[in-house]
Amino acid sequence: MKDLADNSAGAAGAAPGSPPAIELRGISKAFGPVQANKDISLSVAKGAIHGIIGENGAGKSTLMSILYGFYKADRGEILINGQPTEIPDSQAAIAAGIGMVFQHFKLVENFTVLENVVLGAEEGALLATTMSNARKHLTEIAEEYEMNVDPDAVIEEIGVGQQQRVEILKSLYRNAEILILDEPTGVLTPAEADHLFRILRGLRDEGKTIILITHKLREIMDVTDTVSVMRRGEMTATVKTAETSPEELAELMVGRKVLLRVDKKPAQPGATIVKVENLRVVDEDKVERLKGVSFEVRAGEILGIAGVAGNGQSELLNVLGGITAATGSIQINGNEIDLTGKHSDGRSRRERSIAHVPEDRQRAGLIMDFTAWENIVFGYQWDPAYSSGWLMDNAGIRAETEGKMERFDVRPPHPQLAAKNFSGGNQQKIVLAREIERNPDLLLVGQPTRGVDIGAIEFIHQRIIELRDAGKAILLVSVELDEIMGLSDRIAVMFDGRIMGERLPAETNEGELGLLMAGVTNGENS
Amino acid sequence: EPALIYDLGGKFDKSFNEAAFNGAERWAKDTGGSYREIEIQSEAQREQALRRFAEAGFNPVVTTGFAIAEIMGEVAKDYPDTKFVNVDGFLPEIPDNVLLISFQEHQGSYLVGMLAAMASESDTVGFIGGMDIPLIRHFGCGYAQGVKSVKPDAKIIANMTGTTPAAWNDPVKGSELAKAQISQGADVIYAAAGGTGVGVLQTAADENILSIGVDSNQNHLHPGKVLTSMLKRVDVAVYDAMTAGPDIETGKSMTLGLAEDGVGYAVDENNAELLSDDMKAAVEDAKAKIIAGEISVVSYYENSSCPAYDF
Amino acid sequence: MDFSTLIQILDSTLRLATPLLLACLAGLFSERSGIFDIGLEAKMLIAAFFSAAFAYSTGSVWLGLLAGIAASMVFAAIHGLASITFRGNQLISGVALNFLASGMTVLIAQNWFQQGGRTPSLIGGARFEGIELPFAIGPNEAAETGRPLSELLSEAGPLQLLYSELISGHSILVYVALAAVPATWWILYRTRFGLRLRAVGENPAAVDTAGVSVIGLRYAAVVIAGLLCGIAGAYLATGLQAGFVKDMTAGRGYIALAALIFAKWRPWYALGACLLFGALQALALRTDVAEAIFPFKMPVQLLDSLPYILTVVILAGFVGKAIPPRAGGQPYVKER
Amino acid sequence: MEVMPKWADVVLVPLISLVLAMIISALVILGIGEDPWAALKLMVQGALGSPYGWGYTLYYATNFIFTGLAVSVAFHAAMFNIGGEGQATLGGLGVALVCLALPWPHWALALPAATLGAALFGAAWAAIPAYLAAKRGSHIVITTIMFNFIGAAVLNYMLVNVLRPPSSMDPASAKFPDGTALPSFHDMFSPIIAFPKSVPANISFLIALVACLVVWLLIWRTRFGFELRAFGKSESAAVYAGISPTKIIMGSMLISGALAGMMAINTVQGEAGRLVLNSVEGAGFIGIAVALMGRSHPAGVLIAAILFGFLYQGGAELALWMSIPRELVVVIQGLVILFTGALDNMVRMPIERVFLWRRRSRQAAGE
Ligand SMILES: Nc1ncnc2c1ncn2[C@@H]1O[C@H](COP(=O)(O)OP(=O)(O)OP(=O)(O)O)[C@@H](O)[C@H]1O
Ligand SMILES: Nc1ncnc2c1ncn2[C@@H]1O[C@H](COP(=O)(O)OP(=O)(O)OP(=O)(O)O)[C@@H](O)[C@H]1O
Ligand SMILES: [Mg+2]
Ligand SMILES: [Mg+2]
Repeated sequence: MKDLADNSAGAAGAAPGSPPAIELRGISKAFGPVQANKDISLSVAKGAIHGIIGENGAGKSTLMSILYGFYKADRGEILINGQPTEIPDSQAAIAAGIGMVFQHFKLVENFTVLENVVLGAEEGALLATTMSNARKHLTEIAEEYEMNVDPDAVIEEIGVGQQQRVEILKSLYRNAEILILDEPTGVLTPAEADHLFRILRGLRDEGKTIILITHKLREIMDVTDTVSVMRRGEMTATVKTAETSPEELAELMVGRKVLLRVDKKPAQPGATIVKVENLRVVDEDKVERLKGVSFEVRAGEILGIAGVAGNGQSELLNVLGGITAATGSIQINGNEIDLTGKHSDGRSRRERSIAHVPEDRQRAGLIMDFTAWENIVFGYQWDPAYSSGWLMDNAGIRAETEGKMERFDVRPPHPQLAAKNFSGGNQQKIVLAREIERNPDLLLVGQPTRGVDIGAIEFIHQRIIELRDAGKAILLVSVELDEIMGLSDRIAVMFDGRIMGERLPAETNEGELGLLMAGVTNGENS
Repeated sequence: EPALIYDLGGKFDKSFNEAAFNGAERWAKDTGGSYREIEIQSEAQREQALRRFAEAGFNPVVTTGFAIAEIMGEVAKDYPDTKFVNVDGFLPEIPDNVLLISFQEHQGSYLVGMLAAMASESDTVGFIGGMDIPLIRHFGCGYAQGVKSVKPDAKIIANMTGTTPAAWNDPVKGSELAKAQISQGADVIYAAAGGTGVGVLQTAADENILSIGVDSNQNHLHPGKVLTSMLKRVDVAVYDAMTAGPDIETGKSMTLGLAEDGVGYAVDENNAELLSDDMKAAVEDAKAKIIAGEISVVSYYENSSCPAYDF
Repeated sequence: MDFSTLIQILDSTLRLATPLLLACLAGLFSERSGIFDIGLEAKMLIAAFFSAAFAYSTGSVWLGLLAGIAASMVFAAIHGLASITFRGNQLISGVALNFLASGMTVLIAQNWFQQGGRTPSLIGGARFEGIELPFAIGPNEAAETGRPLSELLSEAGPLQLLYSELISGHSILVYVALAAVPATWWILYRTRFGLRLRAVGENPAAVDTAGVSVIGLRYAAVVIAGLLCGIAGAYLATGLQAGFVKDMTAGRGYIALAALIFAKWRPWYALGACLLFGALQALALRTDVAEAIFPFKMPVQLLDSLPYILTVVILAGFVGKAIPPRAGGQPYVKER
Repeated sequence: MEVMPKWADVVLVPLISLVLAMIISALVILGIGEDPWAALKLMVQGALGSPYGWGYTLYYATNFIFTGLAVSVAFHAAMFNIGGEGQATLGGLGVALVCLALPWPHWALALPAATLGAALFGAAWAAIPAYLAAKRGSHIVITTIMFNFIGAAVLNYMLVNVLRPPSSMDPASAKFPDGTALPSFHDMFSPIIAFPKSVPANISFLIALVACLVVWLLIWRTRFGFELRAFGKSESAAVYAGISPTKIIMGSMLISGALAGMMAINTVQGEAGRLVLNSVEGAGFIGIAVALMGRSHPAGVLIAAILFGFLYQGGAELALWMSIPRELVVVIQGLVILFTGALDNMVRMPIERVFLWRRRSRQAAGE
């Protein structure tokens, strides 16, 4: 093991000689035949922010879940503040002062914020007093850390950023001294992420210890004191952040050099592929989600839609993808398409050569219980190419899947494996393989690299650029400004159901886009 | 050794299967003999049980319920040395080794209907059947005629419990039906509904009105509260068949009515006080007249309709 | 339909609704915790038998009630074992228990009492009697004044009639069932246990990571379901009836399940749904009323299926989509 | 990666579960004072030991295959169709109306027509709940429960008032014309295997086998099956893919209802030759257990259906020769469902551990 860091020193605020806040010794964990963690040791000083990086499936979440008592380690020892501590369940972890924000939030969707915070930490058998005290306490914490949330808001009705605050508040409410965050920024806007990091630094300065898992090296460099790298269940390196670089970390992680910037030639726009005019969407609750959106995308260019989540980007993708009905007009290659009725569904769109990589791969893009080969034709199962006579040509599809998995570097390359058994990055590659290899005239892409490791991000970006260079139109929606800036040929910013303005990447910067995303314009547009 | 095949309701149906079981038990106790029995669980088992018992040498093979009659007629031809007896069934042509026993339920029901009418103070009486099938209408029709013969203006309230097999085993619904009838004025209720009838009798006793049991003597269930029971002596028929053994006379059908004491009404210490001498006299008189043919009780079976009640 | 007929129908409604309501609330607890329960029928049936058997043997209906509850809880525990501990299929477990209860009750009854698979009739203290509430006109008052009850009732005003006939005079278990509705509501929405229970049916991982035992909560819910089904069964056999008859639940467990879905898994709605089902059934018993309402002679089969037809109509017309507890039916598996 | 080899999961676990169920059953049999060993021998001998036994076992199995497939198809679309009982009831009506409509000259003509009648009536009985589920969001469980009751009432009315020959007091239809009688196993296999003349198993069993194959093809090989499974696994993803929920709900339920209805050709046309009350005899509900135990796969359904056929016929033999109350057979059925269907993990977990341990030690040895 390459151990470059001297853990006992360095971290801010820790008294020299005091024991590390967390020490893991020889942790191993197997899920059936899969060895998720192999003999892992790690120590994190009190008052430090410690980053953990690694490819999808490296075992980061598993390790942290063990520390939090969610899983039980097969072997190994945990020491908290130097004391050997048994953590058989989360209750013990909470008692030991550990809080964790999971990669996939553990919130009760139809409960209020307050109920979620209180759950498991009630004061007594009756709720009345618990609730009023908790409300006070929660407001205090929220104010202290500038994390405003409405305690009576229902989880499923608030944005992911807010949901994450609730998760952090949950831990703080339980007086966590050690806070674990598993990919907290995957769903946050840059502004939200910045806010989160301010909070984390504040917590560190109070002497709390923080473990941060992320795929974004910039965040590691920004906020952590030390960082560990995991590969295939093993801890391969621990370094001081100040003494390393993103390039070095990337290489430690993936085992080869990774291109951290998007490399592309200037666009060569051709004929207009899609022309959208005055698109309007009213949702079930009679709220107008799109308020007259117009734009066009030409062949051979990528139009990036930037914006804070919840400002209409999802609806826009869904209308184009045939999931949501709308009014207004959309022309594809000069032909009007139906926005309501029988011929406005996803299949009709696919028949018009519109491919769609949805924002949520697990809820929409994939059937998690289907095998990879079934997912490779999902949405195109009606295509005669996949049938021979009455029946689907399963053998043919499987063979084709093997090719696609190879070209898209899906690991493991087993067409028979169920989608749920692939890591997030590989799930995303399956969706992309399916949609891109249709060679569509228009590709809709939502959040293509959410939760995906850097090796896979590089790959996914390259594929999207290749499709553009083949003369196809691409509409990219992402909350990652880096991604938007790096990939797009033009950038449109959405706010409150409207496009606030269009910019060329070379002629703008994050500051300007951020203002547009907040709805601040200098008189242009409405 | 005789064998007994119960109908789908099972031997604990609180109705004629249970009566058959009681008859067989009595025979076994009296003679020290043993018999084989089966409660079939599906339609297909009717033929299976008949053949298996016949092949195994059981004789006679006694069956209950009309549903088995037809297949029994066919199976009997394959086993000429075995005697087959059926209670309740009908066959257009009766093979030599088959005996069909049927009961004049309408006659017995007629008599209890008379008693109901005489005992009723409100001139409203009730009838609760298990399911709306001809057999149950047959019971109800005789009952209605008996009621009307005493009180032509009496009101008869009839209900059927349901349409699924659960209809025969829903005493709670029986209770509620009885209560509904009571609130419509009924003060005597005749139940022909298997296990559901248990609830009817119970509620009648609880609500202090009279009830009439069916098939076997149910007077003892609520002494002093059950006016009488319409007896259908399936137990006697089975007892006699088993007693006669392989020598039983077959190739015919036997209809057991009032004359043969195949049907009747129960009088015992439990209801002695409920039946006045006048009532008994009137009923005995009617019974004699029915036997003599002076009163004709119309069977619902004759042309699927009832002169005294519109089902 | 005059006033007293209306009261009689409502009275019948209440009696018919009571076992449904208890079973429905049982299902509510179980399913709110994420455990589907199509074994309500089984638990009621086994409780009906054991309550009657013990009430008969001991002469005490209260001991009978306890025995019924205990039996129902044993069945609940088997369901828990299969679906919580061993993460089996909850639907299969329920189906299996329905078979077991249907067979076991008759087998044991015959073995113990030799009365054709039923218990002997219960008398006196072995049955739940109706309770006469204060100021109600009932048998007690009739006995005191020495006048027949019907006469007293015919003199009573509508409110007094409503009180005496509809509110008063039921067995204690009816009041228990009615009280169970606000109690369930209170437990579910006003106690820590209820908060956790609702949470575990929606997202067990949230409960688990909050440091609360998923298994413990689910067992608790399943056992409460056993308790309530136990009361329901005892009410059938010792309250409404005076003994056990085979299969006497007659599909009420399934109707309770339908009521639960109808009620969208909420306690007050459950009361409404069960009363509605009870009322439809009570109405179907009244040929006289049906004949007065409908201008033609209805075949008995139509009358008999009226409650079911109306349920479908109401469901299609007025009740929106019912969203079950999100984690319902799935065992909580952390690692495979 | 799987922990256990497939054979252990498919054969070993169910087998041990079955043995456990049998042990508990044996205790119950002991409890009522009979000899469990003799009972077991009788059941196996009687149900599987002769063409006679198979003739009955497969007859019952035929019913359960149809109703089990019916539940399975709906299940794949995430529809819990508990209405098999009602749909099979109506299927019987369909068969009866077809068989009585014409003086059928030969079964080869009557069978397809009756099958169509059964399927149409069964599907029709599923259509209203399906439509309400698709268009009004009504819960399929409630509506199908209600339609079971309504179906029973319809049949009751039809038999008592319409189909019953005036001269008959039996609430049953007239006997079907001779030309509708289906070839039984005796007729079909007589030179090769000597099925007794009386066994009720008939050509419907072959239709059931074909139905298994067709359902398998439908679910796993056709586009509609693909869409149906996709919808069943994830409605949100199905909508993304442009799969119409209405089409899937209606399609799956109609197919399900048709399959349940087709059970009637076995009982009504094949065995009874007339329509009687309650000819379904709970097979609709058994279908739920069969589908769940067969993991909604036609092969699993086939095996589970034969297991239940065995329990039915074995139970009949018990009832015939041991004076065992029929409720005991119900208890045994319950135990088998419980152990093989719901408590299977109780057996699987320890076995998995054994396999994992063996694998680890082999890996350790290999390294
Ligand atoms: N609950 C589980 N059951 C079985 N296998 C699991 C489970 N959770 C994780 N695994 C397996 O353990 C390995 C490590 O997974 P883990 O979630 O820890 O990865 P990760 O590093 O967090 O990946 P990511 O970056 O995608 O979040 C993977 O191979 C995964 O398939
Ligand atoms: N309960 C589970 N059983 C089996 N495998 C699991 C389980 N939970 C997670 N996994 C596997 O663990 C791996 C990592 O899972 P994890 O929960 O970290 O999410 P993920 O796939 O990385 O998703 P994302 O990156 O989109 O957030 C995946 O291969 C997933 O299939
Ligand atoms: Mg992870
Ligand atoms: Mg991930």
